[in-house]
Amino acid sequence: MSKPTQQLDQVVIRFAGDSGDGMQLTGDRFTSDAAVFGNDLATLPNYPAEIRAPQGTILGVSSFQLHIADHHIQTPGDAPNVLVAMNPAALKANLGDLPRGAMIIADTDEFSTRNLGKVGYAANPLADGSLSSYHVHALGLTSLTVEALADAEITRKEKERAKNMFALGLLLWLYSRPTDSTERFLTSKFGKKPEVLAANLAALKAGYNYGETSEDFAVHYEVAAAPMRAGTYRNVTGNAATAYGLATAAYKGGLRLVLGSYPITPASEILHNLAAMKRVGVTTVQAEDEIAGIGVALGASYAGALGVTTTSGPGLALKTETVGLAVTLELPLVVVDVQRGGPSTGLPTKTEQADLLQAMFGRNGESPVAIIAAQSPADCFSAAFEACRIAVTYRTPVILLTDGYLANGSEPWRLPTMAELPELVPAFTTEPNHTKTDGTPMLAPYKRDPVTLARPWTIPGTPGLQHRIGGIEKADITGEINYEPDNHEKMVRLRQAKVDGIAASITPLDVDDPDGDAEVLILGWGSTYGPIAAAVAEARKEGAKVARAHLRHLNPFPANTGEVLRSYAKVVVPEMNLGQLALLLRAKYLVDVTSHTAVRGLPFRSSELAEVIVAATKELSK
Amino acid sequence: MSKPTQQLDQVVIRFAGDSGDGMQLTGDRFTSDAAVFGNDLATLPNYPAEIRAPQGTILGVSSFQLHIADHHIQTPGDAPNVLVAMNPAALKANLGDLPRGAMIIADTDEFSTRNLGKVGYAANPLADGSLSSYHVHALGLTSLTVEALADAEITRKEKERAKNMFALGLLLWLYSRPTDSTERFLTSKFGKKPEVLAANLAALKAGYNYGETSEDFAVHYEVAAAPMRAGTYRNVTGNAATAYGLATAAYKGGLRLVLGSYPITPASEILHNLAAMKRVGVTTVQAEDEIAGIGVALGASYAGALGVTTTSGPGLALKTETVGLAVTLELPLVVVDVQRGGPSTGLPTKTEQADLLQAMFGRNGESPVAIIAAQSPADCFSAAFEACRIAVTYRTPVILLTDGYLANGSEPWRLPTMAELPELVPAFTTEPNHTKTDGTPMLAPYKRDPVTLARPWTIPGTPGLQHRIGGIEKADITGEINYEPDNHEKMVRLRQAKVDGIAASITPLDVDDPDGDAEVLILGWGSTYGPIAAAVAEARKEGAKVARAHLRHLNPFPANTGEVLRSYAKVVVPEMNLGQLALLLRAKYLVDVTSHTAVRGLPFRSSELAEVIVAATKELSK
Amino acid sequence: MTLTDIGMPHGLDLVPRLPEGAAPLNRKSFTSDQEVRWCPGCGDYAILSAVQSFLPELGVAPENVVVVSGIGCSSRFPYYVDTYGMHSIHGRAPAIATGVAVARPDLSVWVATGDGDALSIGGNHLIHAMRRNVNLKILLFNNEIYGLTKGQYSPTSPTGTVTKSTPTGSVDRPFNPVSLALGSEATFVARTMDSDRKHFTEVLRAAAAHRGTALIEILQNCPIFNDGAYDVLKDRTSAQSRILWLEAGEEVTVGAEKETVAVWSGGSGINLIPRSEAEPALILHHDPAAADPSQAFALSRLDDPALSHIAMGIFRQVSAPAYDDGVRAQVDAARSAAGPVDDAAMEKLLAGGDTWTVGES
Amino acid sequence: MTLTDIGMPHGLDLVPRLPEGAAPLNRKSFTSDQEVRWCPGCGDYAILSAVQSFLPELGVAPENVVVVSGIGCSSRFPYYVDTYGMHSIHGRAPAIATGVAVARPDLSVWVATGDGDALSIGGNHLIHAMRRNVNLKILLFNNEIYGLTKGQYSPTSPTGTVTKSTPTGSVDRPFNPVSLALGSEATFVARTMDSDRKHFTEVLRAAAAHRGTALIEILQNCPIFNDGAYDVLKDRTSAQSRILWLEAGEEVTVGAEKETVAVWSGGSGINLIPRSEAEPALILHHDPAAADPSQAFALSRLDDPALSHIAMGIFRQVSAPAYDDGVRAQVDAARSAAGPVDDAAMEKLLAGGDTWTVGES
Ligand SMILES: Cc1ncc(C[n+]2csc(CCOP(=O)(O)OP(=O)(O)O)c2C)c(N)n1
Ligand SMILES: Cc1ncc(C[n+]2csc(CCOP(=O)(O)OP(=O)(O)O)c2C)c(N)n1
Ligand code: SF4
Ligand code: SF4
Ligand SMILES: [Mg+2]
Ligand SMILES: [Mg+2]
Repeated sequence: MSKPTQQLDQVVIRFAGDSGDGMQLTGDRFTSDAAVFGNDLATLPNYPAEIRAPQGTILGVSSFQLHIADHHIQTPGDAPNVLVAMNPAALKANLGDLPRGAMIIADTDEFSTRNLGKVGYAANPLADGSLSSYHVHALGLTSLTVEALADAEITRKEKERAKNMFALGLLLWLYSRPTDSTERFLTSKFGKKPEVLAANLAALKAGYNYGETSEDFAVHYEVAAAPMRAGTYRNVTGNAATAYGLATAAYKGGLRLVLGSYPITPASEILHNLAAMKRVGVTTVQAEDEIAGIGVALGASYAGALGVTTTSGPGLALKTETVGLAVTLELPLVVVDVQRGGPSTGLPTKTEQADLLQAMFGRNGESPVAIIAAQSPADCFSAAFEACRIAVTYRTPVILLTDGYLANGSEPWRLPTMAELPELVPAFTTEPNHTKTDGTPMLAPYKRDPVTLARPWTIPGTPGLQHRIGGIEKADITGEINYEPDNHEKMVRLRQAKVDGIAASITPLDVDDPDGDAEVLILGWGSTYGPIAAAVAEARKEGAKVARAHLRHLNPFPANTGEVLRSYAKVVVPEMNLGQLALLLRAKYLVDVTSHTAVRGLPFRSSELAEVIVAATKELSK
Repeated sequence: MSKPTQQLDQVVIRFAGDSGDGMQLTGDRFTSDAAVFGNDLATLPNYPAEIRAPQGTILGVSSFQLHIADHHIQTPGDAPNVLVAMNPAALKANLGDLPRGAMIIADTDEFSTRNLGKVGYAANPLADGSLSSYHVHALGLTSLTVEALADAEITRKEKERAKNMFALGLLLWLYSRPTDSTERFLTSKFGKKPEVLAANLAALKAGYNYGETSEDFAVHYEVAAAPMRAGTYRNVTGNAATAYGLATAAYKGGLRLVLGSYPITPASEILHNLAAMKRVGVTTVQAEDEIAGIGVALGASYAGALGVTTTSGPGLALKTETVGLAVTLELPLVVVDVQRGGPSTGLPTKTEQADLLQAMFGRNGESPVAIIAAQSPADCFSAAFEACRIAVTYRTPVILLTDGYLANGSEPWRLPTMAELPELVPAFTTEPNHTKTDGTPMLAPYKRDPVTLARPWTIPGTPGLQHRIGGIEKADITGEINYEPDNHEKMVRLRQAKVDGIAASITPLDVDDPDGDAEVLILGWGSTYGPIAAAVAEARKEGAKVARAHLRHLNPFPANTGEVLRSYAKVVVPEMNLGQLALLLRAKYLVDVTSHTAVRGLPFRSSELAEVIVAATKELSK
Repeated sequence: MTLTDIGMPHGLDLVPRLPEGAAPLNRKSFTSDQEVRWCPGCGDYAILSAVQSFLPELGVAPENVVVVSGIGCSSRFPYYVDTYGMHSIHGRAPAIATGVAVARPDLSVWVATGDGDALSIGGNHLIHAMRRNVNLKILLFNNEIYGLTKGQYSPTSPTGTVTKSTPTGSVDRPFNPVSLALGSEATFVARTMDSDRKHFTEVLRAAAAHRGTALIEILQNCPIFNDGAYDVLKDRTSAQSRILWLEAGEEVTVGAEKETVAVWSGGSGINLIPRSEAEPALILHHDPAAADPSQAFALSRLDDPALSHIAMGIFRQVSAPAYDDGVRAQVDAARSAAGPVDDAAMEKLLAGGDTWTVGES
Repeated sequence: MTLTDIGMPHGLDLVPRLPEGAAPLNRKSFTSDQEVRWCPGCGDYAILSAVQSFLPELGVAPENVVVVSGIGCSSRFPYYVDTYGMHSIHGRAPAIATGVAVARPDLSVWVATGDGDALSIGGNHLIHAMRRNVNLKILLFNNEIYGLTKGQYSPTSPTGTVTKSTPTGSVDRPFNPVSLALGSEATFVARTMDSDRKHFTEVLRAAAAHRGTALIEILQNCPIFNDGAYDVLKDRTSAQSRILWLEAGEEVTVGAEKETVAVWSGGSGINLIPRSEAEPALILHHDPAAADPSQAFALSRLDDPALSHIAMGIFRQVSAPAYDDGVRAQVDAARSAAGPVDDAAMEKLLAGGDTWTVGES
């Protein structure tokens, strides 16, 4: 006989444990189950920077937060309603984020004096009453797991390792989810190790049954499916979506995708994902460094493939000279920068938006490139596709900015059909496009399309169109080396005009101003999309009149940007940097935008942002 | 009996010939003689990009322009009064710059049908009357030289090669200069090759005598010495002055200068100059690439030397990741970028100012550095010195921007005495600066000076202060690795505040507004100093009310910059880029500055600028 | 002329060959309309001419040849060859050319580079290209100087070289490009000279026939900044006593009468001794195809800064899988296992594992 | 303990030694207060411990030791050693350390780096440091994987290595770090193992005694991403038939009874054959001090991906001028020729050649 079920409209759960406790996997599985169930969701993995820290320490804590809801949501949530703490370090590191009344499920087996000492707990917080404002479920997760596996033919250590499945089972019960999709997952993962599979399945079931039978849990909950646009969905991380977007764009352009890349956190998974797409013709080269990575990509583009390179901030710094070459060569090239905390090595596993100005200006000379940014994990697909479109159409390097938050976070993604996606047209030159003064036909490699100002993409192997290009200034039309003052001036301005002209092909900035009477505009870019949207919704609930817009194209800006900015009395630009977009807007439009910045390696909390927004509207009405 | 002498207040002479004709040397020698004579002067060498072009072609033309005057001048002049054209290519390439009435001295021997054909002259311009609006002296420079050397025991080719000395001799006569300092120069240069020396001396004398005796030249000229501040002077190029400034700053700081550099046009001469300064303890390392160059410099700074690296735009692009490391390490480091035409390889021997935004933003993350720019060849000394002062005082990388025009141009330099230069105080830590909670003294490597916010410079070898630093975010005070959100936020803002705080130590922006009633301000930076000053003077002569200011510090700006900008109705910012300083000013001060830009690989002509200025004042008074 | 004519069974696999009966190519077919811009007397002219004369032998149309270079005097090379070409940035040509080779099996890809470009700033890309064995033919113009930037010493300049950047002489020891290549797992390594058209052409022929990376070090004279660096090798008599011409299967000897022979001498590498003193059985025979590169390496060590001896020819030429072939094979295998890449295949890819469907509501 | 005690006549020249009678240093003297953060079982622990235990032998105070690293698990090394240290950026440690060495002859400079850090992104700086022979002791932790970025293949991973970035196996052939070093003119090259403290310490001792660059390749186990890569060398019995322990002056052999010996076999490098079949006079004797590195190179080629044989120990140890010594000598010579650097000297420098004087007017 089942326990009673209580309906919730949303819940935020955080799994936290030692790096070795498998929290990312646990979170991923719960996410999948919620996704398949039809919740809207958003996730926020948070793992230690780089190296494995000593077991049981704060530095070693790895966590995974997910937000599931029966309605459309934008963020992984500010404050968890449930914390699963696999050890004292996990409790200590995360307690500060919990609102009063939150549920804590803790593994008492790990709260030994030694482990408590490691994180500076003088007394056991599970026992000393200090958690009285929370709803604590203290249980021996480890020992319960080991007991459940008493008969399994594996070592005690291996049994203990299954405790994350016990925890997952318990949580699945708690939120009224079936275990079968996780069972299928485990079966395919551990198919070759039957004892391990059996143990994991048993632990999962045991956790589920524990919820059902233990008196510690009186009710369980249900979060209904969210209404979503019709279609087939999957859950996707930003890095995976980026990889899919690149591969799909190449497919739609009839181009071979060639990725040249060097591993770097948090971008490596794009390489990993693309390396696993050979069956659709994707080629990946793990290069000796970032410079070689972009070199390979540029060489591939020159040869008629869609050349792509992926990296994070320090890697982009190394690639800049080659991006400059691509600017002069005017070849398609996509550079993905998954931004992380900086400067220098900085905070490799944390998120930040502080590479915008590097993308914009980090090259010698006047060296314009197109820049676009993705706004949510699933949106990385469209952003990557759009980056490829611009690169191919305009023969230009495009820098796509995502960040650590998008890269590892996930959300439901409505799968596009190939038919609904636009075509990409490489339009390789096959014939001479110009005539010499003596009337013979010739290729003029820098004769431009009158609309896009793109030059021809003329690839090796095309008979009769042999030509040479390079990084020295080129003569207008002929592309020959040219050192003349007037030609240089002309070419510098032409390259700029070409990139500026991309604005003609992008959708205008769309403003969300439901009543049309807002005086404050909140303008963001990139991964702050979710937090800003949530914050604006919150602020509106509190009565604030506020409009919202989000920039996908950072260079060039949509043509109506200035107009939008000028139609509000106050423009607030929240950024996870010291005000980089604000600087560009101020310089270009001379509008006194207000920066709201935080550089904490973490996404904005929407509740904090909502306060900022409300304050901004109030200030104005003063 | 001498010919009559006519007084001139100034003259602009351009020597032009094939790359192999020795025009740079000829120009240099005339410059030296003029300098020693006491003229004020400014020079503009202009040589072909990179490789030697085929003899006799336009691409192979090398020229050297110098402006000498009996009063203070700012630029090498817009238009030559005298063109020495060693061949048809030199004539053709330079004729467009000559005002009517200018003197042309051409070597008829080189105006053969073959040579004329190479540059597309159907007829000989010396003979077809097309030069009738100029004052042409056509003479057989080559044959006259060979004749003069009839007895010399060298090959005909070697004799021909002395024709530049014949030309120099003639010009020295024409401007009433003695030949003895050039004779001394030749003696020291060719001391080991007596036949070559004899030939060069003979050619020089022959040229001189030709002027004296030939009927072709009726008068000669004299440009009197210019009044200058008392002191000892020399002529100096920007690259040499930069090298001196760096070496002198190290000396004043009691530091060893260590340069890590990789050759690149137009910065290589700084390496060459410093490599020749071993006698004052300068160490130079020609590294395997730009990244190693800055790595060596940073390692040296870490070890307690003054680490410097020198490069041009493409090299700066490669160094950015390491600059970012230096930002986090907070160590002194000077990066000299001798800007050239870009993007990419661009125009390697031409000048441009298009690396300002790269210097400012070309790194991942929030990564502020100090930026300063030199304004004239001799000023490179002071700018380099100032860069070192900031680097050492604030423990920060400083990017010093010069450019191709400053690098190769020259002007008289009043030699500073060591006593008049400020001291540089490295103030190495020798003692613990902090106490642990238990009271034991310790080094806190990121505990800052309360005024400058500089952290201690604690060098290896100091007993008891061993510590580790790196590129991962550091904890405030202790400098240990730290991934915490609040600490990151604090450190990002501290680093920014430190660099912003440099403004407290720099002189306010000085405005030249003689009558105090100007409504238009011309604001420049870097090497446009001379052309702008000359243009403003010209505009004022035409009655324009105009103020002028020039920024040496580009980051941070002097504290009064905003105030200055706001006190003029119109601010015009001339730049050799697409408006990079203008962008920074607009963003920071929200002032609608007007960009006047040219990207031609050449310095502004002051006459053109003067027109722009006059137009701006008129527009305003409309 | 076809592939097999020049004994080129694999070097140009997958590159389309001119059809039988096509108009024969000649040197002009590979000469661009650009004026050549090197200093008078520069060794680069001879190199250009040798290559332009050789390329027709490939039997490959000019449009199927790509030349990528870095920056330097030597790196101007692509402008003068009427193929597809890219004059890229300093040191990066091997990386860019790797991208071309990976993307396009149907192109013959060449790299033109200098001692500064390849061994100073570009050292890493060069050694990795050789390790990977990418299908690239690399022409390394070694003039032991930075020509383009007007004469600084390079990583191949002998210790003590006086230049503007080393007024009291360079301190560091030079690389031996052949040793470095062999230490980097190169499968084809040769050395030749700008002025020896015949030998150069033979080496080019073998390089073109090679599948994988072929590194050709070309001793090149820079009359402006390092004139005469190789004069002793160009003067016929002095050359005879200095150059060991490597020939597969032949004894390794030097001298007009091959009177000095190479023998292995225990721990101290290869010694050169009078033939009269050598036990005939111990005289080294050159075997570029030896799986183990040790003897080739030892031969590279005969070289010294004074050029008292130097080996020329093909040091190593062994067959090993080429990187780009391997990369392609993996993609091809995956593709042919998975079937055609069509809309359905792409949609299946995007769907991944777990999906759910929401109906019209 | 003093320099001569460990036979270190030049390695630490110019570095101040602890005064006679100073309190002796011990392992703790080189242990920092930072918590060590590697995975349980990582080979890096043993390396750290061996180095910390060895450093006191130098007789150099901790403040005169500098450790520079790049990025990688291995590059966390400096944090744990209580000397001066810099955890720099990926691949650049040799360049930065060169700056330290050039600026400061009184420091003992060490580099800690991984196979990715040193041989992938940092390859160029590494080979140039070795060519120049800078006074650096380079500890190359070779775990044949990128540990820190969670397990991509590295330039030392055997062909076919399956990782996240090479799901169907890597295609490229690995570098042999010892061959690469010898091809780069390295003057000191050794190979040892994380788990063999005794041998490791001997190698450290010799490296410290060496003037110039010493490259030590340390085979290191990464239990998380490449566990057991060297198991066959760690298991005592299997190791005996695989490892050739190189000892100066000794025969090169392998096997419990040294029953397999190394002989030079003409063009095909070194062969390993049963002692019974070897002519005793032809059995190789190891000579790390040989001027010619060819035999050392040949020994490095015995290594194969299957580790059926591998040589361990000091391959090469020859004396050659160190770069930083040479740079300093030039500066010192110029300085002592020119006299003291005072205001007058600086003013003379600035004045250069032609000057003129303008009086008060
Ligand atoms: C990033 C960068 N750094 C430096 C340079 C300057 N540079 C151009 S070519 C060159 C060296 C050329 O030497 P080498 O490769 O030997 O060619 P050579 O001119 O001798 O044929 C240098 C240092 C550059 N163009 N780009
Ligand atoms: C410029 C840059 N590129 C890439 C990275 C990411 N990264 C850090 S360490 C590493 C490889 C580490 O491998 P290795 O040197 O073998 O060290 P290990 O972790 O195996 O000890 C990579 C690719 C980085 N930090 N910086
Ligand atoms: S500088 Fe030397 S290498 Fe360059 S073109 Fe002239 S002669 Fe040739
Ligand atoms: S990942 Fe491997 S190399 Fe890195 S700390 Fe863990 S075990 Fe060691
Ligand atoms: Mg060269
Ligand atoms: Mg490794």
